[in-house]
Amino acid sequence: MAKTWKEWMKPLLELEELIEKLRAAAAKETDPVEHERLEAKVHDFERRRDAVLNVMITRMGPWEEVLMARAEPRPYTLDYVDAMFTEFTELAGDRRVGDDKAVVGGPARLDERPVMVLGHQKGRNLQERTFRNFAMCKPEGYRKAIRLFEMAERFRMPVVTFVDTPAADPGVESESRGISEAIADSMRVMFSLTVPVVSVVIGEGGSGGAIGIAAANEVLMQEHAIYSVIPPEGCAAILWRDPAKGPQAAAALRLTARSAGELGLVDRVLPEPFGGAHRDPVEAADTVKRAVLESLAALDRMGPNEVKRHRYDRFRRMGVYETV
Amino acid sequence: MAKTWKEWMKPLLELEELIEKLRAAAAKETDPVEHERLEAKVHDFERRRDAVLNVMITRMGPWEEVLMARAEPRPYTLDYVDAMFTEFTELAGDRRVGDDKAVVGGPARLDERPVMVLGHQKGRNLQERTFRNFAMCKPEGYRKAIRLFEMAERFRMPVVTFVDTPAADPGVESESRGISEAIADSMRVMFSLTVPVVSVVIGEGGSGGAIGIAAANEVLMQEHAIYSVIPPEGCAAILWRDPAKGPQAAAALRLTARSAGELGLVDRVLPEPFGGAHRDPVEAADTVKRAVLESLAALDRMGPNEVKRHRYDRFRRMGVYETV
Amino acid sequence: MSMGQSPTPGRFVQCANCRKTLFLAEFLRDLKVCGHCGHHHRLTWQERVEATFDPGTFEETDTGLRSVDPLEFPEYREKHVAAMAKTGMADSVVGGRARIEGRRVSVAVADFHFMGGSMGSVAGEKVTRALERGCDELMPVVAFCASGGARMQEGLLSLMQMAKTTAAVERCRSEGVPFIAVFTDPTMAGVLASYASVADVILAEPRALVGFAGARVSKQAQVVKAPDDFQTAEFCLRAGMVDAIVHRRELRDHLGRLVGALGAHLAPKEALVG
Amino acid sequence: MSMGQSPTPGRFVQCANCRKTLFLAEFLRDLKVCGHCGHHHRLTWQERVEATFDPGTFEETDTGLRSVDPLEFPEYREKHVAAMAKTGMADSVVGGRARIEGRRVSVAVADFHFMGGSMGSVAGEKVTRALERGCDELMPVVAFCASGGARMQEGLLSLMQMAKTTAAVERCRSEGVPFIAVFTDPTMAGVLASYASVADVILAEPRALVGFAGARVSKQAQVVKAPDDFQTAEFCLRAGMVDAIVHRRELRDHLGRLVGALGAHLAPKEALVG
Ligand SMILES: [Zn+2]
Ligand SMILES: [Zn+2]
Repeated sequence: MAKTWKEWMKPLLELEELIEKLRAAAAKETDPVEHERLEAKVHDFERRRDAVLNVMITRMGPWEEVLMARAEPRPYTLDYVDAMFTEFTELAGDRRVGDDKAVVGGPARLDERPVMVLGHQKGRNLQERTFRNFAMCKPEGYRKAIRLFEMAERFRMPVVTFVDTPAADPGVESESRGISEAIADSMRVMFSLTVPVVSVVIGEGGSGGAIGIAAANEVLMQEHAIYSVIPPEGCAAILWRDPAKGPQAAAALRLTARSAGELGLVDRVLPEPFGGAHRDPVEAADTVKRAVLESLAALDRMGPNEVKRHRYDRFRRMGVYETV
Repeated sequence: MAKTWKEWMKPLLELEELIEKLRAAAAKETDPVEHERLEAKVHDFERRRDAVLNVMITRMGPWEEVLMARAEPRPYTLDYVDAMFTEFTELAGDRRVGDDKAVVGGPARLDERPVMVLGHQKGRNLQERTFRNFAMCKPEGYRKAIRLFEMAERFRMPVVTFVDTPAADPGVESESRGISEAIADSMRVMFSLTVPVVSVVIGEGGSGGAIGIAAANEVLMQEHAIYSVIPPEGCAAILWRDPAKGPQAAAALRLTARSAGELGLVDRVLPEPFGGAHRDPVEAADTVKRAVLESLAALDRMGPNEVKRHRYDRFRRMGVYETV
Repeated sequence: MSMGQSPTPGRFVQCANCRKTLFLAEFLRDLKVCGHCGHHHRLTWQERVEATFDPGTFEETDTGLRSVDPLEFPEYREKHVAAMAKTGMADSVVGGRARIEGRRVSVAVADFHFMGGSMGSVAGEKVTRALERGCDELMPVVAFCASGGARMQEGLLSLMQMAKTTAAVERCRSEGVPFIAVFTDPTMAGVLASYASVADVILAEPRALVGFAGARVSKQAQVVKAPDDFQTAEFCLRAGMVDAIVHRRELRDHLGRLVGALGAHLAPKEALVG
Repeated sequence: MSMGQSPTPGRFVQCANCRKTLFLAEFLRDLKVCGHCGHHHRLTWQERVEATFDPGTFEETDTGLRSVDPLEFPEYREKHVAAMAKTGMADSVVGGRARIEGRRVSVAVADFHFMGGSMGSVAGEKVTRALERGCDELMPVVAFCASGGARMQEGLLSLMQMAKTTAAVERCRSEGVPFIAVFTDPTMAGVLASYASVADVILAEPRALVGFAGARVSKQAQVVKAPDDFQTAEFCLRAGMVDAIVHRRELRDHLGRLVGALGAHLAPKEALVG
């Protein structure tokens, strides 16, 4: 099976490349007959492209969902922030040791209303990815988040978080600055808030790294995002001593949005443009924005203590067991 | 003028050494006559010692107070903790980057009553001094303090702090981990507490390093402690470009306990055993303990919000200016 | 201490660390701490209860909770049944009430012998109930951690136990109920990154393994060289993450003092409750 | 910007950093930022007010406060009188009310030209009143910091201003009043280690000197090598101590957005107050 989104999407990407070339040729062509012939060819290949995409998307299994959630062209947090909010003003630093570029946040306006926005941030190219540490937060990232959450509480601003991380940073430095404590404390502070919190899983919901900023009143999840207690490759390595069995592990872990919805662990699964959010980022952001507004509208009907209680109760219910 | 307590006390220390030798000789002496002669000599030198001490102590100026506050044999925080409290259980760590040995703290019992105790800690010998970083706190020290203050608030424990530091640590590492923010935040958290806080300046009250844990409802100060916005040597270096003019600066800065009392910046000046706390640590601790108990008894009569308000008002009044 | 869980049969045992031979009777009297090298061997939950709480005061709660297999995860049922058979436990955590030096506490004890102490729905629920019991009955909460992390086989449900237990810790904070965690060997990953790390006071047993990621992953991930004691209790103490490393022999006394001082304010409320 | 405080007379000035010659008119229009190297020259408090707040909205408060010489400190009176004569100010901080992009704010502006912006009783009182005014009149507080630290000549009284101003910041926090500090060149020592560092949001001007101890002291104190930009705004940003470094030209807009978003919740209360 394909190991990356690009590998999986190869037939489609090749077709699209071809279409681009034909289109360029058509645009340059001065002979009307030849021009028409090329245009027809473009349309023909577009139909083929749509058919291929249709098959690929409708046949997506858990592993393809993993690849899609990790897809390079997928919109990232700052793309959604740009599309959904105005007046975003980034705040930096944990007031302790540094500013973690793997997470961005600050006040913004959602249809005029002040909110605190925060999310993991991936990079588009190698340089950006390195700068963002592949969206793997260090302790200072969670402590920046805590600072922003507490500010939101003081100034009665709802919080919106975007979740998109493979995992928290597992390095020696992170360990020695208390990555575990930072994740736990970020969750703890979220549970202390009396302002509404909505989280949206937009890509990879990678275990502790994800839940650290997702202890929300409502958790929304995009159709092609994943949410998992362990990366499928890691799970496969433990279970079958073979990281290559990621696809099997992905199936076993039930990490798709649909599964999370069925288990009642996310509140809404948000449809994406056909083929993935990157195929129409404007539409994708619009869907997310409407859903966030709806969630906030529902939470606005509660008083501050009720909001806090609602969040507690939401997570309190989680867990499947029987009583004998 | 003398630069250190030892240099200043040299005549006295020499006499005491001599007395010790004579005493040892007397104890070994078997001939009764010679024994009596030696004993008499001991008494004679003791009288001389007392006379010298009397002169030295009664003639103490601000600079001698500086030397006394820094005296090596002076009791330190853990000496007072041992003498005044029971069941002290040290807590370590800022849950961020480390445990600062320049400050110690934890729950203890003050006559059965649970309290949170915290203070700067100096070392007796070079090894200890290095271990304690000369009682100069790094950011992690103030953040440990914050953790303990917040714990005291949750569990309704009064806080007692002991102040004894030349200054906060001024190093590059401290700067890059936010020593200024740590000091300020520690004060800020102290002002948020609704449990009573009593601080005792037992040695050097060194500028920001001191006030960082001294935003208390009542501030007590031992007779021979000092409290200053800047070390006198530093002040002299700035004013007269001559650090050796520390004595003049000490006088100008009014850094003695008496001056602090007269300015209304400390609530009580606690008498020390004649010649300094180290000459009778038990009595010294007893005086401090009684004073702390009295302060707490007064604060106990207030409700939680009143306690917080009282602390605010205490510092709110500070400052001398005129209005035209 | 009972001899039920002795590591080897017979009158002698071998220290897992220094390999010296120890008298079994002495080893058990020393609470499974090696008399030669001081190595703290892992305890079963029963041994932990006996070593820590006032004799006869432990009362187990939430005994009826049973794990199910919500994801129908490969081999989960079989592994779970085997763990039950091996340990006699229903899952990796035991909850209850007990006394330490006369003082009432709510308790959660994890046992590494049950599927590596991993936290799934049942363990998460028991920890949460222990914390909520502390709030409801006005007593401090003590949790003994011993876990490799979240229980993979329950997928996202296990991840949510991190949030659920942490929420309960925040409830304790806001209600002034002290929570003390004891990190025993090992305290890792999803357990460390949730309720364990946000305890008011954290004690650790000497040389306990304590960390977020597997040491191999951590060391691979960065150029920074890991210290020799990386991911041990001692490393955590130095990093400011732990309040004290306490010898097992002194743990009861240490906990007693802390529970007494931090929980004293609950007593008047307790009197009101009855 | 007024030309009253121009650094040199005539039509040209020299940049203090790159030494390039600049047209005075251009220099002033650029808010004293060098057009060549971007160096942000220090502003007087009046220049700051003009550069930041909506024209004509600044209203000074607490104008009657005067420093005394409580310790009879050597040469303090003389220095103070000289500073007053030089700057036309009563002390190093000016308090007031103003508007930023239409929004009401309480303001404290420090001026380094007055005894190095040092904080004694009067400066401390004015900063405290600015913070309290924010609470009393339900408006965000903006402080421009420019100070070498506490004012030595008022001894322990100056140290107490650190606590007093910090107490007022805590009052703002507990009452939900946003406090934004702007670190300008320099923001040091007793000012940095009190109200300045506990602001909700901290902005800094490029290359502003920001630090606790004199750089010489810091570097002496430790073997760790200080980076080249040690104790600059850039260093602070990297160390997580500052939210953003903002060009003077963009400061008004940046502050306006922040004040608007963080202070919006005060508006309904404000309406109630009248
Ligand atoms: Zn051994
Ligand atoms: Zn220039």
